[in-house]
Amino acid sequence: MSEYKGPPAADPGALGVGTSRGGSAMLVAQSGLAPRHGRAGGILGGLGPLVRLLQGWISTYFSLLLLGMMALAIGLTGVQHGVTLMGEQIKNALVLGAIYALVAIGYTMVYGIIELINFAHGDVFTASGFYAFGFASLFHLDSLATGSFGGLILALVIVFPLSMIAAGVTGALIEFVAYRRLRDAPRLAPLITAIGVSFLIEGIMLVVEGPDNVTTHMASWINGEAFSIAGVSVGYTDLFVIGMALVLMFALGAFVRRTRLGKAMRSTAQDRTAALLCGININRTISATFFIGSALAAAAAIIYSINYGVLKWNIGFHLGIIAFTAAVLGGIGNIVGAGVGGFLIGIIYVFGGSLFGGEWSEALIFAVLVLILTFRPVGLFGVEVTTRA
Amino acid sequence: MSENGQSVAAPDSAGGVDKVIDLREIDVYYGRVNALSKVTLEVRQGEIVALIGSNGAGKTTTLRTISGLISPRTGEVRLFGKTTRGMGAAQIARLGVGHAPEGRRLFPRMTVRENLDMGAYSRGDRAGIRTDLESVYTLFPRLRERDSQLAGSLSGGEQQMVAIGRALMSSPKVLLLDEPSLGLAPILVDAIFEVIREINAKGTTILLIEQNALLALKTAVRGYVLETGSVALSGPAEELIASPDIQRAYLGM
Amino acid sequence: MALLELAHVSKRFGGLLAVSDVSFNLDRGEILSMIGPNGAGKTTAFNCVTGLFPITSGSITLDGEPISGLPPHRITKLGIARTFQNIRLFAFMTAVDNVMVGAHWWMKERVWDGAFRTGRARREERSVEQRALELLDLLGLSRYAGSYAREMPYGLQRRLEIARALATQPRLLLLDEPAAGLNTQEKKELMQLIARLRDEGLTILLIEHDMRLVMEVSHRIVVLDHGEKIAEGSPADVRTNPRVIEAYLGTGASNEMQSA
Amino acid sequence: MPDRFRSLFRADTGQGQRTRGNTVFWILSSTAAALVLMGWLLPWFVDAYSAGAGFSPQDALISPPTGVGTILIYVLAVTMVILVASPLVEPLARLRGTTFGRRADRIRLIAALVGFALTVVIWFLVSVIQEEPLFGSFGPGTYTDSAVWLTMYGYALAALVYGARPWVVGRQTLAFGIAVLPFGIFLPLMFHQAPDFLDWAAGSLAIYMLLALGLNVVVGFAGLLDLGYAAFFAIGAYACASFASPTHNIHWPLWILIFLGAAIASLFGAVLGAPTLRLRGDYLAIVTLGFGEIIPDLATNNVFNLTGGPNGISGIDQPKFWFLNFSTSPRWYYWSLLLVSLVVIVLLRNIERSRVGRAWVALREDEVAAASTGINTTTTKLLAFAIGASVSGLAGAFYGSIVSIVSPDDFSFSVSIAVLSIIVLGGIGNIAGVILGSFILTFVIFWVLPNMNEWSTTLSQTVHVPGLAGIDFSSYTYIIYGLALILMMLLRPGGLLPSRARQIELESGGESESLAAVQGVA
Repeated sequence: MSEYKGPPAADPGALGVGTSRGGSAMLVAQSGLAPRHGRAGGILGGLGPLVRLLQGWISTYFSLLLLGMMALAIGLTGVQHGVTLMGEQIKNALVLGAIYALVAIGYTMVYGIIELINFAHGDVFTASGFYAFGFASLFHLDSLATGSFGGLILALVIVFPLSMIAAGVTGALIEFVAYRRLRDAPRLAPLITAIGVSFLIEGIMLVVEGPDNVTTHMASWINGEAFSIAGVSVGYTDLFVIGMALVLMFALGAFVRRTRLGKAMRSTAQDRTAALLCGININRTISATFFIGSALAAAAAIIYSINYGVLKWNIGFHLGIIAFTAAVLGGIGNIVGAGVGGFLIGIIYVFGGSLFGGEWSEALIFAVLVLILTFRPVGLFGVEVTTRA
Repeated sequence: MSENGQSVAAPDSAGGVDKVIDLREIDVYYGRVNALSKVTLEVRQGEIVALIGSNGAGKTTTLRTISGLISPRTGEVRLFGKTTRGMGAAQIARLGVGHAPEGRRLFPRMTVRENLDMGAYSRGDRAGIRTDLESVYTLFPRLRERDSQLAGSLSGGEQQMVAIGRALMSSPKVLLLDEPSLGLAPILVDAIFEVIREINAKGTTILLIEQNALLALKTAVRGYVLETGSVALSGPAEELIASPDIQRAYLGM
Repeated sequence: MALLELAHVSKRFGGLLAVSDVSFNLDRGEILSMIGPNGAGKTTAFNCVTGLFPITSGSITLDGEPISGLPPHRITKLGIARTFQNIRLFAFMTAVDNVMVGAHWWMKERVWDGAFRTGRARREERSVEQRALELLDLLGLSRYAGSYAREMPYGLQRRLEIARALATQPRLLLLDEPAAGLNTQEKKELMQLIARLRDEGLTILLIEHDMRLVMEVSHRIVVLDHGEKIAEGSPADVRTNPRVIEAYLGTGASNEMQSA
Repeated sequence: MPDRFRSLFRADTGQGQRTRGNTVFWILSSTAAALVLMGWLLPWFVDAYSAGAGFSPQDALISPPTGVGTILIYVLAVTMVILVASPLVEPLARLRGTTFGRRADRIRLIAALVGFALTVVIWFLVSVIQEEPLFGSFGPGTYTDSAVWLTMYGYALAALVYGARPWVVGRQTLAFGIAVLPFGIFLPLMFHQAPDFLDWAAGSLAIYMLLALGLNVVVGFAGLLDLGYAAFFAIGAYACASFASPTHNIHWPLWILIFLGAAIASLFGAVLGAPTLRLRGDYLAIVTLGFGEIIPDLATNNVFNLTGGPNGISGIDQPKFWFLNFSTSPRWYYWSLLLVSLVVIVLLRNIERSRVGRAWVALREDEVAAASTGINTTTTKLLAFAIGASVSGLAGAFYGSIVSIVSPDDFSFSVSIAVLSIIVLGGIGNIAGVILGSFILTFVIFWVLPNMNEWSTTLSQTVHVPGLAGIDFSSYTYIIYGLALILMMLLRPGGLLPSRARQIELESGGESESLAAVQGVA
């Protein structure tokens, strides 16, 4: 904190104060005109270029470093615990990653379009899990799904669209009530509101569903082993989970690239004024973004229920933060990037856990988040697009 | 909040339908700062009208008010004989107002082609869009070459072409151009103004903001001079060019 | 030796070369103006000098010391102050506080001085406030000393920004379109102010569109176009330079210029 | 009509002296009414705690004993009605478009003074002179003295507010301070018959007020959203726990530990801040949130065997100096916390008005301009972070000592949000607002909600509605935080007591980009 100690005569007395009545007051502080020697920096001044060089180097090769570390972690696990466990963990990582991927897409879409970290998104995930559970018990889908393959398909066909629509409406409603009026407010305001919405939803779920785990029964919907490689048993559930995530992810990517609404979303994200001038109804576009993002969260929640079979009022919060990390990792605003980020974070979470102990997984994720934001805020696949300020 | 008491609800017949843009005593505020006061301005069918004035005089604000990005606190904006009160910018754009805004404001991470397509966002006629795209490419052959390049990576002049092209893609009845020559090389400036005349010759009405007052007035039929938020002078372009005040203030020194 | 020296400075934004290989010197006590069409890279050059943008290549030195790569506040400490094209005051601080922020870096008051209101802190606060009031007074702003910057008339906001810059005790003042939006009378006062600052020993780098002001106050003029320096010289040289006329003053404007 | 509604909730309606800046006036006026009301109703509630308190003013009204005292009680009742009704009547009158003149203030002032005098007289008669015939048949001590304290304070506050209305409106902060400080000092006396209220005042109100004051430096002064604030609280608490418990066999006195806690927490604040403060505001929020999650995680995982794992550290010392035995009554904690809070408030207020405070505002308003004016953005932000963290660490040390057992669960994300809700509710950037906010929110969350369980169970037995029994009202905590944050941001972004500049700033919108964004760093 050593600072340049001011110009030689920065003493208050020498400022010409008090002489102003005499008419000789100066606009320019004469003491300031004297030459100022020495680099104005402190001890760290000399290190500046080195630090910048290092930082630049890490930023450039960040992706490689991260992927290298992950490969190392996977390899180490294999060496330490054997190939079977490694394979098992890879499977777990992909399943978990699939869920993160779907949730991350919601974050990335919303952040991309209105630059808001939608803290409530993780809770929309939980809420839509409960929606799905509600629909399943309302239509007695459990017996249907476990009865026969046709029944399973029917159950999925009913429960997926219904929950996704319900979640989508929830998301769009949140935007309409809580965020729309604050769109031009300083950034702190919608951020605080988002936290508020998150807490409100969690609070409602806590009151309605109680503080304990809720069994959703969906874990029994899809059973059986599909195949096994090297002693790793891969169940149909695993295939379903990963497949579903990939399909939704790429379908959405194509949707945003090709359709009219998708283009409206992208243009609104890039320049809201210009989008308006092109005749795009940005309110509707933003609502649609929230709808789609939340619907995907619902898909993730169903997948989660099928895979783990339980829900709890506050699971969405942590899962949400991890998914947000995935979105940042993939480059915020980039849908496919968020998907890939989700899978990567899944790997980091699982293998970090198996190397350092499960209790450290979360801390590790946050460490990764800090590293990305410090060294590569545009994400792994982002390209620096600086515009003139 | 209602200013209906002093409304200027003149019947449409008074101005005639050929008034494409009709601003009646508009007052615009940014917060507490008065950006425009009692600006009255009209643009008739088929005209090129230039809006000149120094930086900060309110030229851009005027255009933004016309296209609905800002709403006036008092006064009325009438487009094609209808009031735009209560309309959003998107609706106004669909009325047939093309606006190439200040600073171009392209979608930097979309290709040139996609940017142009966005201009035609609210149109349904595929055939019309295709012809318009063709004519934009004819106006700016350079854009055809850069078709699939990201707009953010273009040079300034090319970006300006995309901005004008995008505004044209909505097949507007009136085109608002905010400093089309900004940051362009002299040759390009001449070329752009040539294009502007060409567009006008095809029947599009144009309202133009330009730093280079002389060039603007030479292109335009009429001109308005804004000074600190209000209209200081207006009249036929030749008269303005000849006016000694204008010459001193805007045409040199 | 020159006070400020730009040598082959370039700044690239993505695909756009906003400043390209620009070199010029600024001597002590000189008023140098940068002119050129909007978007020619003048403000970008300013931002490079004040450390807001890292430069892509080249070097900027103040008094022989390289300052490129230093953060903005360090550059201010070395003696460069600036104003902004689109006024950037602290809108919800009073005029006096705005100016006092300018004194921030050279005040000796530390956190604990402030927290415990030590005698030293109070004395310094008082004298800095005095100086701020004096600056406001000299610039004709004393009537607004206690009002929020945002509530002041536009022209006075420009002056307040200059007051804030002066409070940093600069050796070099960068003015970015100080006359924009001013009326004729205010422009005249601005011209006097610039002249006075020069007389008091300040070196000034000026971006301005108002040719009359530029021609009257500048010792030398640098003309930028498309990020490149296309001319440099005395006002008389520049106004007759055909490239400048073509690029900036407008092809048809040469007649009026010669008559002016 | 909507406009008229709005004028009720806005501090600044711009309609001249009479309606300007009335927020503090309304708050104090309704507080006075609430206190008087509480003083009258307290005997009913206190009944449960102190057996034998058989008489209250209401009884005198309902079944009047014989004597002059009854007349005094009737007069007292009239003054009470006037004071309780006035905060309701005046806004209603304003809704209908009529305003009250000075005369209304004068009537209320007289009522307040009469009420004050009568309360003193009755108390004197009952407890000192014991003139029983005056009042019929009741003895000393039955007129519960908590009630006397509350009633007197309520009348005194009302007298101040109505008698000096223009002054209260004109110098809001000072008036607020003068009104609140005696309440703070006398609180343990006023509520001495309700020991759990005192527990609340020391363990919740005072602690959260300190936390909120600290977070206000970060969020309010410097404009940085810190969502992991509970982490610094945890650090302070664990520091205290480690150095004053049998766990590591170290027993340092609390007076050292609060400074130690503050120092360690501010160190952590600086360490966390250094790499992250260059980030944009919203990224900073999520990184701090992550930090806030990691610290309890570390504690749960028993890092270096320091933290005792999920069970935490128990048996933390409670200080004892000659007659000051902190373990016997929370009032000593309360008073020492009050003293510490006052010191913190004064120091923070000084800093706010000093060189650094100005720099914070400048940074908040326009980071680019601030940097170009010679402010080192990183160190200035870091300073806010460190100062905020140190106050939190201090609060943490006290907390550890009060509850005598700390565990990771005490420092979850909801603590950070509780503190954030307090400042958002009270007024971002305004110390008086923060104090008010901490009072309201902790009262609702840590006093009303836990008691509601009991009340509703009792109610269910009385009215025979079994559904009311066993509702866990504390699970509504999250909903209350959520609603507080959303509603304040949407309806009154400056908070209940807005700092003037901050309010316009939050309402007017328009924000300049951060330095990092301009430089293309983030």
